[in-house]
Amino acid sequence: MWTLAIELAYWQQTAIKLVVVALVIPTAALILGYVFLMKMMSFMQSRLGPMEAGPYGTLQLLADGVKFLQKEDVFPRRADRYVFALAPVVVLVSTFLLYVVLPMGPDAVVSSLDAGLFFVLAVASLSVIGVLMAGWGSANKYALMGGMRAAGQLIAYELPLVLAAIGVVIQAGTLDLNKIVLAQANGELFGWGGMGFPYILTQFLGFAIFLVAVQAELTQPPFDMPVAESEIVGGYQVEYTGFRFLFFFMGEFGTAFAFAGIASVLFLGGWYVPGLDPASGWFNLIGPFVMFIKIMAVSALIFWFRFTFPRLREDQLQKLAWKVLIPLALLNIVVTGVLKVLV
Amino acid sequence: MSVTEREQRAFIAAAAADARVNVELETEGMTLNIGPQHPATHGTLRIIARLDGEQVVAAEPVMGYMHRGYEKLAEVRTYPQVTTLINRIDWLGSFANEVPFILAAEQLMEVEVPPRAAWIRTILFELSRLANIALFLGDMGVQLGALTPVFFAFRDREFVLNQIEAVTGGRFHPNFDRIGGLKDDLPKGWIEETRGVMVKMRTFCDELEDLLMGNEIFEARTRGVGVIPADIALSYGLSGANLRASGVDWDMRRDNPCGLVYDQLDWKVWTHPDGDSFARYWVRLQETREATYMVEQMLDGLPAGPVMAKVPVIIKVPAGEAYVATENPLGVMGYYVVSKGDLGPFRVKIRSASFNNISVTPWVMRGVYVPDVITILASLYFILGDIDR
Amino acid sequence: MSDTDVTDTDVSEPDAGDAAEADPRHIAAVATLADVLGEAMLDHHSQRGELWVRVHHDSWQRAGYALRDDLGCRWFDFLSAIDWLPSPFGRDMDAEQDWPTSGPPARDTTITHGVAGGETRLQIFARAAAVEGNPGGGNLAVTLKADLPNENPAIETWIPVYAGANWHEREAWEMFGIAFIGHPDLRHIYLPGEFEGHPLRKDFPLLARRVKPWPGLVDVEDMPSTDEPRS
Amino acid sequence: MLLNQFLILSAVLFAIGVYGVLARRNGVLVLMSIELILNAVNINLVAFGSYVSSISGEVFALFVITVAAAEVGVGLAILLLLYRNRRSVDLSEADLMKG
Amino acid sequence: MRGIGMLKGMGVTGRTMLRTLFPDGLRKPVPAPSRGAHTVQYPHVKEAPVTRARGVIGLHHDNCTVCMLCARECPDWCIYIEGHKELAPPRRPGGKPRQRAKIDRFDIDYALCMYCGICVEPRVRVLRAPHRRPAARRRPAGRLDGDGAALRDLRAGRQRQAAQASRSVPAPSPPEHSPVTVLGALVAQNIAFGVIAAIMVFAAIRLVTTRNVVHAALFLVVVLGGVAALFLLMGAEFVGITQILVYIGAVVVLFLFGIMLTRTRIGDEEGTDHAKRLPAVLAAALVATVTIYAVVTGFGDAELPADTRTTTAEVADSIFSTYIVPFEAVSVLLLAALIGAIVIARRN
Repeated sequence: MWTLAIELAYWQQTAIKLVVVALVIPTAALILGYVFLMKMMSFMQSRLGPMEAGPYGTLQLLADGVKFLQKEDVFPRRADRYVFALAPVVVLVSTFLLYVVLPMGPDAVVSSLDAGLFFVLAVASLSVIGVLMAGWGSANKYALMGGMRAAGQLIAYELPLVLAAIGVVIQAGTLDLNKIVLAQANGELFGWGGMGFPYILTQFLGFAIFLVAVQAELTQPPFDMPVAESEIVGGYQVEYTGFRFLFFFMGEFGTAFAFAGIASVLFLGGWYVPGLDPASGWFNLIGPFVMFIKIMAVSALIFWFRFTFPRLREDQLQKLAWKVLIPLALLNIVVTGVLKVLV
Repeated sequence: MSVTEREQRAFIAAAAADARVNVELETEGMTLNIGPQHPATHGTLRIIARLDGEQVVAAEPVMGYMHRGYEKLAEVRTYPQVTTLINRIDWLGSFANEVPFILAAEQLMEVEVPPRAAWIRTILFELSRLANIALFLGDMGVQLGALTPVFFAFRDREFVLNQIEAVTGGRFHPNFDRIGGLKDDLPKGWIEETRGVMVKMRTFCDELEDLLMGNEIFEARTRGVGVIPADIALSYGLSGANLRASGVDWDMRRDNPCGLVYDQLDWKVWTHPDGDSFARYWVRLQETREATYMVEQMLDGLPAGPVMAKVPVIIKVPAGEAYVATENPLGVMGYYVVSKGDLGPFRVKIRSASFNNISVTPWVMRGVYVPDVITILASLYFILGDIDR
Repeated sequence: MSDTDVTDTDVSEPDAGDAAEADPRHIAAVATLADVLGEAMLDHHSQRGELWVRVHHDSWQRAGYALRDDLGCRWFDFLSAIDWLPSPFGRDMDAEQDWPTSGPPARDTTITHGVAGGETRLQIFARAAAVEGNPGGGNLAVTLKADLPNENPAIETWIPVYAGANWHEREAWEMFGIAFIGHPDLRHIYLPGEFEGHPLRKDFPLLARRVKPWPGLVDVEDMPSTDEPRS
Repeated sequence: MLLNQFLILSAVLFAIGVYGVLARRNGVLVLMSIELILNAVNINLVAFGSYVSSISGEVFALFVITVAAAEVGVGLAILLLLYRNRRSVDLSEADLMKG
Repeated sequence: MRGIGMLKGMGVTGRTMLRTLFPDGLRKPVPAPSRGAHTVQYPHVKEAPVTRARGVIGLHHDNCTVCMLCARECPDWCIYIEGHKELAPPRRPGGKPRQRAKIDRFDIDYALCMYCGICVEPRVRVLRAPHRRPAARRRPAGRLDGDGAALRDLRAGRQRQAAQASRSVPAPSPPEHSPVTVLGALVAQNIAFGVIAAIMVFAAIRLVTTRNVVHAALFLVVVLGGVAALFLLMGAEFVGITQILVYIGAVVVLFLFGIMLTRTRIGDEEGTDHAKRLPAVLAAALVATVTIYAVVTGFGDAELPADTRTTTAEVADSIFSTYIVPFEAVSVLLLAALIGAIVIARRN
């Protein structure tokens, strides 16, 4: 593997990687927001979507971002100032931490933790704290209900998320995301290894449960009770204005991008593309583009659900999680375990 | 699967008892204000719901935010001026508001309307039904969280509104009906255009049937939610699709067609035994399709002739009382016109459909969950102008 | 009423009520109401497929039960009231400019009643219909009327008869000042809490027309001297 | 890194936890202080585990975490029951058993 | 939950997207969304109003004879007319000069006007005109101004989107607890330990002194986060991540639920501390000094080995080999706690 011309000290590498990640997340949120929330949704509703800002409305989200920034930062009078102010930061922290282990290439990862996947699932549960803080801090009945609903939902859907991912871990034998990608690159299905072996072929049930659980973690329809516009008018985000609401917006789309990334790493073979030797350094360059295409594919599916389905009720949502998703995920683990041992 | 009335009563009683007595997690009630300014209320209706956790113990609507006092205003205006007033009651299907009032005045004056005027009136009546119910079909989706159906509804409703505007000059407030006939005749080429629009409306109904009706989530959210048995619906005076969804086979257009030409068409009255939110949506969807077939039949059989009867220029309606009600898109709307023989009516009692349709909500919302409050409100389909007059 | 034949002396028929046209169902309905209510049924009138029956205000609830159970009119349509006093303000279509010298024209204040007569100024009327049975055959609908005493208009509530009457009675109380005996929570339904006065009564002025002078200004003073055309 | 750094820090946390348990009347706050104590213990476990470079330190830390989670669950259930009967979670009022 | 209905629903949205993107069907897949969509880009493209559209009322000044019919007929009383009478030249030479009414002011209060079109009705009824053939046989002076564009502006719902495109992107805050890998120079570790320890002690003190219960829970989160960071500092990756998942993800949420269900007030709670706190402080101080003295004398300058990184595999192996019995015991304990908590909390 060829090395860079200059030798960077360890902490300089981490600093550069952090800056890259810090820039990638807002742009990822903007791209995702624009392509899907603006354009794909409009085409599905036979309209054009924003066309005024920039060519074909590409700068619309930038304009929104600036609009949010210059908006007044309003605090409800009876709100708990610190809790209200800190809530969006906590949600954003959990989004940023997700990107620490997301591999875009053999070396293009901030720090390839040994228990990478476990770290992702742990950090995903951090946003619950932020949501509860937002719900409680804004001293508003609708926000409190939104916060309680969000907490119940995120906790209930953490389990199917973890169990769905365990199927892949059993098959790959490791928790480190880069090693999972390599396992998918070199593995072969019933002896034929030509096209590499993305785990979606055997783990399709796991992939389905993972997508449903991601839909719930992102509080998107059909699971958007916490921010149900027609019932509790925006849920825990109801009192937020200005850049704090921008944090929530960026948090939501940043997490969507991250979860789509993790889904493509676990099930679609990550940055690997058949026809190239997985160990070659070239993947550091083309890896991000491959990952971007796969992420866009998975996000298209996520947002397609979002624009088509109505909303479930909380008790139906909990029933779906505990009575349908978790048993299915356990069944998937058992089958994968048995097949792993036999084959 | 049809929910028998006894089962439903047991469900409501159990849910209500459960909400009132059971203190599973001791959280004393919270009064939630589904306020006058809320996306789920078509306008300014406020629901004060006493909650126990997520369950509603008691819900009580508060109205009057949009009360314009039409009955008092009507007493100081002449008959043509009252028509401009009353087509703002149900502003979605506004031609349908004018018709019963004009029919009542014509009944008092014993004026015979030329057949072509009666046919055009019925065509425009059904077109305003299409415009009104199409919005409901989309709006029910958005109340339950689906974003796309409402855009389909607005997109296809635009064609119907263009047709109404081509004839009457106004998309929302046509003001086209006169005592003794209509203001004007149909423009040239309008009939062919309307046939095309009817085909578009039918594809809209099919699309919504696939998008919402078949959807398991939609069924899970609406089946068995807000069940109104037939006798409760009758005693509260529900009308229109809400009544037919509870299994009562009654339609003013078929049972007493006063001035319109429904008896010369062949069409079917749709009913559904369950009486829950799903049934109400289903009945309205079938009625929209039925309306497109009726309009096509009427376009075929439109007689020639004048559109205005011989009516004196200064209209003084002879003294007397008349009550005429027609099957408006929202339900039965009727005008009880008392006249003492001068230029304006002496007293007009406006019987609006949504006022009765909403009076059943305190009964039906005991013990339901908060999201179901929104589903029930959306399925009862009211317009605020209709409630507050 | 001892004898069974029905006295249909519509004494206060304003126009020539053609009794012959009354369809058989109305006659049957009036007959059943007569023997249930006896002399409480004061007057009835049938015209163009509509049946009006005026009952004494004491037996208003009894008439309601009869309507629902004996005649099968289980669908409650509406309940409201009429104030028969002609409006002391006329119809506000003429402004002060129209009568600069003579002052407002004299308004007649004699109370005349509509169909099926009436004695007092306030009259309550409700309508119910039998909707089940013969689809397509037109259904029986009866409008019950009752006169309310002039001093304190009060009448029994119809809530046990038709649950839907609750809101209609609240509206009638608010708009006409009719007290409903036995109504659980008589409070304002449309008007703000502290509103006094009953708007739909004829003697309640319509402020919109009082505040704004009528725009139809008519140029009434006579011509300037007619010697030469103004330049 | 000195082993003592971790031990002193956990001692300080332990002391703060003890103060919390003794000085607080609100049940939820007492439970939180107990959590503080358990975490101080955890730091010690892992510190000694890595000092003698054996894995048992971490394993025991895991067991302590699970026990603590179970303890909070039951503790909060009891507090809820207390709240339902007494309308407050003030532990000093729950002195029915005091002689 | 059979999925067929949902797939059909996705089919509908998918088809609409394709029909908007490729209006000429998939055989000629040239993307032309502006033609496929049903919407019109309002400010640039304006739809022509219908011939009969009732627009803004206009007046033919010379035809008006100030007969006031339209003012009287208007339901909203929004037409204001003032006129005066004057003499006009006689029609026939030598005839008597005729009286003509001239209009001075014709205003419509567009706040009230609802474009009902009654004032331009061909058969305007004259309210009080003496009963001769009304002069209104001719179309009245005010004719319907067909200029729909003004109308279209008034009634157009689509407001222009003001778009100021400027490129300032908010500077995101770098992650707080980015795990520092253990191998770095020892100096970095000590700095990290110092910072984390200070934050944790401050948070712990605030936890036990604050009167706002929710703040206490959030300080607990900070402490737990610090402990997780320390675990990562010491290389115990798996335990650190478990700490985040179990403690911060679940236990603190349980606390917040507990706080909310016991109806604590938004601001400060009164009566969270005992009146006399001195003995508690003394006890805590005593415990602290005793342990610190024992630790300092016991492990004067014991050094932690440089690379103490343990992998998940090692932890897993030891759990399922040497510590299998406590593992099973803990799982049984968890089950008991689960059922116990539900039985206690659920009343009936």
